[in-house]
Amino acid sequence: MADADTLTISLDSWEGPLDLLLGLARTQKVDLRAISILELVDQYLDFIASARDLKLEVAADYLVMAAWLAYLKSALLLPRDPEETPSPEELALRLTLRLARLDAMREAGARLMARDRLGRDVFTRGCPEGLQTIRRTRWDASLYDLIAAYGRVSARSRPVLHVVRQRPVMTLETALSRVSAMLGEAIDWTAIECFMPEGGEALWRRSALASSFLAALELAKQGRIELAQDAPFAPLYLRSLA
Amino acid sequence: MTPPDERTRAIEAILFAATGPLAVAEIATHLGEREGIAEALERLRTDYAGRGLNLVQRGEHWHFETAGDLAHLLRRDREDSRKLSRAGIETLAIIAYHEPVTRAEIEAIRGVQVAKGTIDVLMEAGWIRPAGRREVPGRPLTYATTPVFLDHFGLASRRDLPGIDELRAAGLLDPVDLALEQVSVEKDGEDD
Amino acid sequence: MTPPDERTRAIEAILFAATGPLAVAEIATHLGEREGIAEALERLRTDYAGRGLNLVQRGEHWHFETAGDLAHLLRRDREDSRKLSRAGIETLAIIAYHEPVTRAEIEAIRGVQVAKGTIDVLMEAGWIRPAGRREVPGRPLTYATTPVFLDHFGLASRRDLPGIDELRAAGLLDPVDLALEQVSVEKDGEDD
Repeated sequence: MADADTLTISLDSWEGPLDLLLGLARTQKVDLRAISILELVDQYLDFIASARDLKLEVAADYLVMAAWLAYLKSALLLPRDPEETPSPEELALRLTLRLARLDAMREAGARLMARDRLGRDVFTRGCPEGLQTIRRTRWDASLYDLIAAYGRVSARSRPVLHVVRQRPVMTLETALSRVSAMLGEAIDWTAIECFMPEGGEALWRRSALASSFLAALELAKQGRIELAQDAPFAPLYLRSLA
Repeated sequence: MTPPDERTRAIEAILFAATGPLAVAEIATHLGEREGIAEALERLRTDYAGRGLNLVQRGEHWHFETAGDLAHLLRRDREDSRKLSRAGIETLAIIAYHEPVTRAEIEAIRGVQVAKGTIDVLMEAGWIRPAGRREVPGRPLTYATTPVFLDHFGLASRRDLPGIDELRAAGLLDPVDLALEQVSVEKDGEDD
Repeated sequence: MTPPDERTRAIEAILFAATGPLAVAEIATHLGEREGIAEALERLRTDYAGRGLNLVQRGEHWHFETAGDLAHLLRRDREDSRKLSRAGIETLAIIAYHEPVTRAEIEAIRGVQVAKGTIDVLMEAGWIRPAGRREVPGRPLTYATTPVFLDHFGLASRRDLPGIDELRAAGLLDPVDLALEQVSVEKDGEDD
């Protein structure tokens, strides 16, 4: 192969078997898609053979490719085995496509690098003053925040003054005298609610009920009255024992 | 915009890419010739008159710069709203109620030290100002509020601030949670 | 040169003063309004066509740069620091034309392994970035180009990549079928 001989017999200059194959394919000086695969296989095998004749160390992957190409060549030349998939033609086509794709990317890379590049061929402004963003803080506080803060400070620093508020309660003493007095008039079982005073606010009425209940327990303990209830939480009845 | 001649275009690009104003001799070095530079600069000056950037001459040097009337666009002001810290608002409240007041007095009322940054923030906000020195040993600086303060808080004068009794009536001296009173009648009456 | 309207002047000044390419949204922040920016940019592009500096769009960003044909006057020889190896150039081209693409796919196209440093150099230049993982066994990382890449190579978008339409039409940018390529590459262990 005269063409192959013009390529330097130096495996170092190739980036692997595919690169070498592409280099050999280019010597056919035709569209990559129209190259003769059989011719390319022969070129490759000759190249590897001559490299070995020169006693050059040939890397394993080049030999693997050589073996695969030798297989491809024989498959292309020998009678078809219809069971064989992929077919040798398909394998050959795929190899052509791979070479075309590598070639295309190599070409694209070269075209990319040849473009007018920023900072090498084209330039942005040499001394831009730049755009500034001045940040300012707007402090936020409402009048309520202000007086509430003063209230907080004052509450913290002023002498603490305790004022006990008058609470609406009926004391146990009052309840005892009320219930004792009312029992004197009652003859039969009477519900405890009947001993409640009329009117008054709700809190005071609840206090009166609680105190009257305690008063009833106290009077029962003294043996002055009897208590009766059908079930837990059922109405509570009182009756004088006198 | 009529496309300029080649020499003018070249000078335009050289001036734009330069890292500083250029003298005619420096332009000539880049251009590789001395001819016609003055005319080209004149043409560029006219071309850019009234645009967003202008060609200007400073002494012997030429450069492009942003049109002076557009300088405000190059600085963008951004306002960030921030809530005043608890220390900040308490210090401000004490100054408002007690002015003029020294830092030591503020600390005595707050019961905690006042960081320098707190006073700075209130000054920066324009709400307080130094209000002379107290004629006591050490002559400490006093602080008072400003008209900006009244403005911000919608007050006609400092007298509009609620007094202690009003604060108490408004429950602001009494941090007891009213909801608690409903639940536990026993706690009732523990007023402070 | 007809003096432009105020909005166009303002955008001209903003782009001129900026230290980098600006997106329309950034221009709007400085301008204080969003209206009419696209029209003004178009007007500026036309105004500067054929001058020594041009307004160009790179991806979503706009900036002024010197005209490409004046490179000989301005060229700064930084080739040495930025000189890419052949492997680097090919890898960049493969990523740009096929993105997002995995390392295995790059290797299948090149027929050799991609040395560790190759990807690093491209990342360091700011031209490529990791672009998520491919949902296949092993979940390999994919790579894609960046806005800086478009900027550096003067591309308005990836559609402007030289010859990309022809390559796509010829099927040369079809997804790489790793399983098929494996037939003849599986033993390739050469490093570049």
